[in-house]
Amino acid sequence: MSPSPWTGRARVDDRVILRVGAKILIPFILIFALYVQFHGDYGPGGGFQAGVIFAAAFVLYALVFGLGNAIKVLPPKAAYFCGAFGVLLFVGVGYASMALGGEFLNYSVLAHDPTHGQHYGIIGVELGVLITVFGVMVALFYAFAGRRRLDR
Amino acid sequence: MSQNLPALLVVVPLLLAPLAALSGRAKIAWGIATAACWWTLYAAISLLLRVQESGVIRYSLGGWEPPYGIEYRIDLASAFVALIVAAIGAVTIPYAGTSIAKEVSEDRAPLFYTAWILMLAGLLGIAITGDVFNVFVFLEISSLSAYSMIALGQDRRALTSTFQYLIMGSVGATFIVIGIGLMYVMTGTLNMVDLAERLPMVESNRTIPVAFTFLTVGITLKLALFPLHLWLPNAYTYAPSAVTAFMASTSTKVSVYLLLRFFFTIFGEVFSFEQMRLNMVLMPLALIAILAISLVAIYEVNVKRMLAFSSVAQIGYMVLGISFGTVLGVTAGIIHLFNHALMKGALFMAMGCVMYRIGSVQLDKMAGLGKAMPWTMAAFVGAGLSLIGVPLTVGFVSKWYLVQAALAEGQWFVAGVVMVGSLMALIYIWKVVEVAYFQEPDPDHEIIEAPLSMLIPTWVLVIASFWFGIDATTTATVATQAAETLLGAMP
Amino acid sequence: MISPTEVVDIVLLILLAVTGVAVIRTRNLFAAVMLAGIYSLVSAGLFVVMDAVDVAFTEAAVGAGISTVLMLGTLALVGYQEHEPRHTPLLPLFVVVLTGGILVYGTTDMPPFGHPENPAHQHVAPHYLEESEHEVGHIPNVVTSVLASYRGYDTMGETAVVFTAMVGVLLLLSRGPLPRRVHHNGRWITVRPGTTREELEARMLAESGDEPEPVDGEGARG
Amino acid sequence: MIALGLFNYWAVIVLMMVGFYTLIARGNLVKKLIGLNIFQTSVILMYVSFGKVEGGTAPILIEAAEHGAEAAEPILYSNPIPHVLMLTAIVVGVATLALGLSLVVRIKEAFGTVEEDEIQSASL
Amino acid sequence: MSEGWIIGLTVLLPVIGAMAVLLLRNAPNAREAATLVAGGATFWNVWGLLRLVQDGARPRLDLLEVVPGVHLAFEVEPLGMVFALVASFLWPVTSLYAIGYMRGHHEENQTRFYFFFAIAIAGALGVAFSANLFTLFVFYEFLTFCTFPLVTHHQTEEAKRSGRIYLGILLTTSVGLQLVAIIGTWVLAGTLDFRTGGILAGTASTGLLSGILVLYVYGVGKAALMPFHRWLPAAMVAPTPVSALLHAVAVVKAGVFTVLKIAVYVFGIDLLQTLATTSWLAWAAAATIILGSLVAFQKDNLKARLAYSTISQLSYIVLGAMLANDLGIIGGGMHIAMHAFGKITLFFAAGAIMVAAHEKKISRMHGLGRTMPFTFGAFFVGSLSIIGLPPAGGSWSKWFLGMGTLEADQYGLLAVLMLSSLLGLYYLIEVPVKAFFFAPPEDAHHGEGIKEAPLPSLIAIGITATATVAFFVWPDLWYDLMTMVVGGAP
Repeated sequence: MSPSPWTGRARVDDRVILRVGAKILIPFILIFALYVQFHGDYGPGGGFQAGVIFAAAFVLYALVFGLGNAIKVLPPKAAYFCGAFGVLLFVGVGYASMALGGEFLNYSVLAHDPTHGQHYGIIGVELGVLITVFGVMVALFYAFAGRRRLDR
Repeated sequence: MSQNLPALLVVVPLLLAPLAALSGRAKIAWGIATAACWWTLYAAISLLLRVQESGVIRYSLGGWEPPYGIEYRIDLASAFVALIVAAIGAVTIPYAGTSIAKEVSEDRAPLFYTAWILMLAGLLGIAITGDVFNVFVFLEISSLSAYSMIALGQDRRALTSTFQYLIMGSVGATFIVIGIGLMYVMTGTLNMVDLAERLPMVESNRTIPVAFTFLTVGITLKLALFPLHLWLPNAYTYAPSAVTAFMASTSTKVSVYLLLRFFFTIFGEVFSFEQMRLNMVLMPLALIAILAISLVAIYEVNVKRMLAFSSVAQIGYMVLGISFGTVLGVTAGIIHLFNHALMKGALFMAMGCVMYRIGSVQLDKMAGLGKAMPWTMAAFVGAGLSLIGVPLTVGFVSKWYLVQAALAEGQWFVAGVVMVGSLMALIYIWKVVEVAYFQEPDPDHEIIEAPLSMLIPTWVLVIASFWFGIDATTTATVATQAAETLLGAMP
Repeated sequence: MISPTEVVDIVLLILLAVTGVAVIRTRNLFAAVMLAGIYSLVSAGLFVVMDAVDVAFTEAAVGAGISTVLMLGTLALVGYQEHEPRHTPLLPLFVVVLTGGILVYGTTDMPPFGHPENPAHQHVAPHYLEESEHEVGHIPNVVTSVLASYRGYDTMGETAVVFTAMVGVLLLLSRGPLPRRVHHNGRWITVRPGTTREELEARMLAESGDEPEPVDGEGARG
Repeated sequence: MIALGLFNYWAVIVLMMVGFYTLIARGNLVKKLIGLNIFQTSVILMYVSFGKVEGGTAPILIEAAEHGAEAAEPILYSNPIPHVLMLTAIVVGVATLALGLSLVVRIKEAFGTVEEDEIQSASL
Repeated sequence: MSEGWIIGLTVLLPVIGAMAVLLLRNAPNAREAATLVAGGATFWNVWGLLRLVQDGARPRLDLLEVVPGVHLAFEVEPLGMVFALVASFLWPVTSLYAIGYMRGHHEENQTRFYFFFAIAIAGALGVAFSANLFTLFVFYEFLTFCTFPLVTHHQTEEAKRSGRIYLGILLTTSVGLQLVAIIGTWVLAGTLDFRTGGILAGTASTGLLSGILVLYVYGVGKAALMPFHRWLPAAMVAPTPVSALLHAVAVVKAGVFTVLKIAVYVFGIDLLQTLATTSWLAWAAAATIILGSLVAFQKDNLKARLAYSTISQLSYIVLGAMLANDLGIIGGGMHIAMHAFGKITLFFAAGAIMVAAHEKKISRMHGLGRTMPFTFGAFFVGSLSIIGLPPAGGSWSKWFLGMGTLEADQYGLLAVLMLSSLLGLYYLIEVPVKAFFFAPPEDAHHGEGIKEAPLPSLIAIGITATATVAFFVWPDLWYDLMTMVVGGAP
């Protein structure tokens, strides 16, 4: 097998197909991720799966176009920020419900109608999960990919 | 605010952790961590007081009534353990500010403090939760953050010991998950109180003893009871000083608390001790731990490692107390939980001061430190006396209760072993004292006393270890009440 | 009478066993990683058979996806071959057999597999299935409502665990402070703080080629 | 699947032990982690089997309208709780794995090997 | 000021003195003055308390509750008074002696010396006044630890080794045996207070109680009952004043005092008589008496000889306690005082010889008596007291001990007492005799420049020697106190 595929060093000819394929594929992956996120209420899926798929899209991009370009699209710092921000969002929802007089993470108080409140709350936390998981997964990938081989 | 205190105890750190991660500056991150630690201390104290006056606090997270939702359930035992964790955190964090600045590179410090806060949150979460699966989740938070902090030790062996810890820890966690699953499949619930009510109906079933076994093994892996202690000495030896001090006096303690929780609250002492004959297993292991591991400690020349082994032996004392299955014994276990946190924290912090100045804790490097670093070594001796169990130190109070529990059961032999253990402690502490006070320092390099920011926290713990040894009525009362609530029927 | 789902179930289980054994036997770590990925995929299939669609989905995405990528990333750094084991694995074997034996003993009078009357399906679960409609609102996927609302606190903890993992990995693998994007000669490039102009020029040259070279340690800090 | 009786559990236990064995018997750190991965996946398998309900369907409520015809008898759903727990467990698993792998990388850099016995001899 | 607080002050005064010593470390004269003043004040206080006790009062001070039910408390009763009087009177005297000795001997770290010296006295007084076993144990251990720096004063390799033996034996016995016995007592009796008639009677089978008694007697390592006596000779590496006060008076007497106290107030004489191990322990003490004397017999190093003589003399007191009758107790209690004054005189003399003539070995002291008549005269008086011959106080305590053996019809033990006195007669009297009447060894450069020890030391020696004789004429103080202990009218 070819050494460390994500440094994007391989011959040019097989690369063309790869790139074109990826260029077509990635948008669909992203859309699918969003679908998974927001259809989570009705079918299988949710923030976590969506986050992973989102991350997968970037991983694919990095594999095909090289880490350097991937980092231009999404700087490591941004991924890192997402990782932290998602947690903040999730916990924030909890604080919001406390501020509105409920227990921690009691979404029912978020709106007049408890079920609506629940809905907002769930959307909020799922979003938090999505952002964190996405950010973390990309960050992990960068961390591993960015470490250079010692035996070079 | 005040009715949400149980949740806030844990979620304030969880809110501050990401902030610390984003702060990007060591100083700011440290400030945030300090805020987190001191907040939890305040919260823990007020919770303990509230429990003492008005009994068990129950708080349903998300507003869902148990068993449908997850609840926080704080009785005296949990409040007490939470207080120990918070207090140690609050004392060690100022210390960390100085020692970490030296041992961890500037750019990693923010992440380090994030991990610190997460560990704090995880431990507190375990201490007060009333849902068994939630225990697992927070166990993982604390474990993962612990791994990442230990791995930052300067010696490269920190990495391998962390890996060892990670493997054994994960196995332990997985065993716990299996145990939880088996309990769930028999009862259909995850809430501790609910489990306590439903388990008796199915105790005759073979699945429950197996669940019990897996939970016990998993937890003893986490609390490093002999012979599952192999990860601990290395981890404590190579971790950064502040981390060792923090971990040594909190994480194993929380695991001991888990043991108590599962044995007495969930399964009930009747099942644990009469049906499962737990004492048949725990007592021998505890005794071996006390004798064998103390012996190992005597021959150790790296003082941090020596103290780590001594920790394993001390865990033996706690488990021994629990293994009696009596109120007196459990009281001894709980009170030693607290006392050992104080003295071992102080000892490790003193060693951290030595590390800070001479960059090593090898015995031969410490010649003449009694003159060069008088306050540090005085702290070491003070806490050491406590470890030996000299009267009017916390160590003595522990021994007092432990031996009392043994003699009340007519176990004179066990009492003897406890005493032998403390005499062995005398030997390995005195080894250090003799090197520090009876050997001349090598004149070519000048050693000066550790900075105040490290000495003061150390001395806070030393003084505490005398204070609670001179007036142990408070701790003893709380421990006794906690033991009674644990052994008494669950409300 | 064996139903088709049972056949699938058995086949998949056997497949898993084979994969697992193969993982043990192979000395080529790359193969092992791939097998592990396959293992995850197959178990994902098994989850579907057992109606755990969400779990299946996640397992596929994580076990077969992210984990594999991470492991390959590691292999690229640590090499692909495993040594012959030196010591005879008697003790491990004993431990494993013992553990397995205890577990089997535990299962012997477990409630029958998949029986609707099992205690596990009686106490809390029905409440979720029946009440979530009114309590949480119109969220047909009960897993979601339990995950996000009833046991939302666990999920928060889970998020925290992921975050912790990131913190840990960055603590271990990051080299120096986070890199910055700078605008230079009309191009945005990523540099580590403290990079001098000369180094910058050097990199510009390096990257001016048709193929952008990944820069030393660049992106190491996610 | 009731005919399967306990076979399912036992198969799962066997798988667990395969992973557990790889974890404790192998000296190669990566292999250990792979073992841990398999171990945890099998535990998830066990939980999911706990949640299985014979003749049930995935715990996704079906609109009364959609399945109007057989509205007479209630629909059996599988138990959602194990699924929820295992979603969490999977995440925890991958988190642990990532941390472990990063440790392996650092160990390789520090000791030049990821074989346990060689590390032992190196650190002496 | 309430009586209770007088006790508190009494125990505190030495500590205050220690602090003063620390503050005045740069002004030797002021420093020593502080020690003397503190000593005097302490003794004055004890004397005041003595009056109260003689009137039958039992002043009590309850400090705090350490663990529920267990208090740190003081109570002054006659037996404790005996010990307190001895310790507090001899402290200033020894300090006076030490001034001459330490300066004459050019010792280092004198401040540390005086500091821990004072602290140790506080420990001894704490032991004397303790109202329950817990308090007793606390100060017992306190005494062990705060004398460690004194034993290892020179910080040499030898000092380190001796220090190990010292701590090792004392802690092994106290923690390994005594503490177990104490906690056992707590579990059985539910209290640790010292009560006349004891607290253990009827709480458990005599078999168990006999076991506990053994744990106690051997657990009090400071009583140096063989085989736990090695620490005492080891402690002789310390400067002579330390050996004198601590290892002839405070520490060892704390040990035997503890044994007496436990015998009288924890077990009670009546219970002791019923226990199987009592007479057995009495014989163990007798064995120690003989063996100690025999070893002392062979020692040429004067301090070592005195150390072993101490070991054998201590067992007299243990024996007295184990006779389990009033006369035995009285004799033991009186011997605490008599032996203290006698033995400290001997140690003072030994130290004086070391300072003046730099001689440790008896064989090299021949003829020294001519140049140091006063010192050796004092030595002679002290020896008489130890042996138990008139006109020295020792004869009284020996007398009562002898009567005790008779009342217990243990004629064998009486024979032991006689025999050891004969041995003592030889190995103690030998020293002054040779010093006065034998010719000095050739290489010995006596004569030139050797004179008596420094004046302060001489004064101290004079005081103790005189006291030794005085107690032969007026033993009433001790006798009355001890009769109160065994319940007789004052």
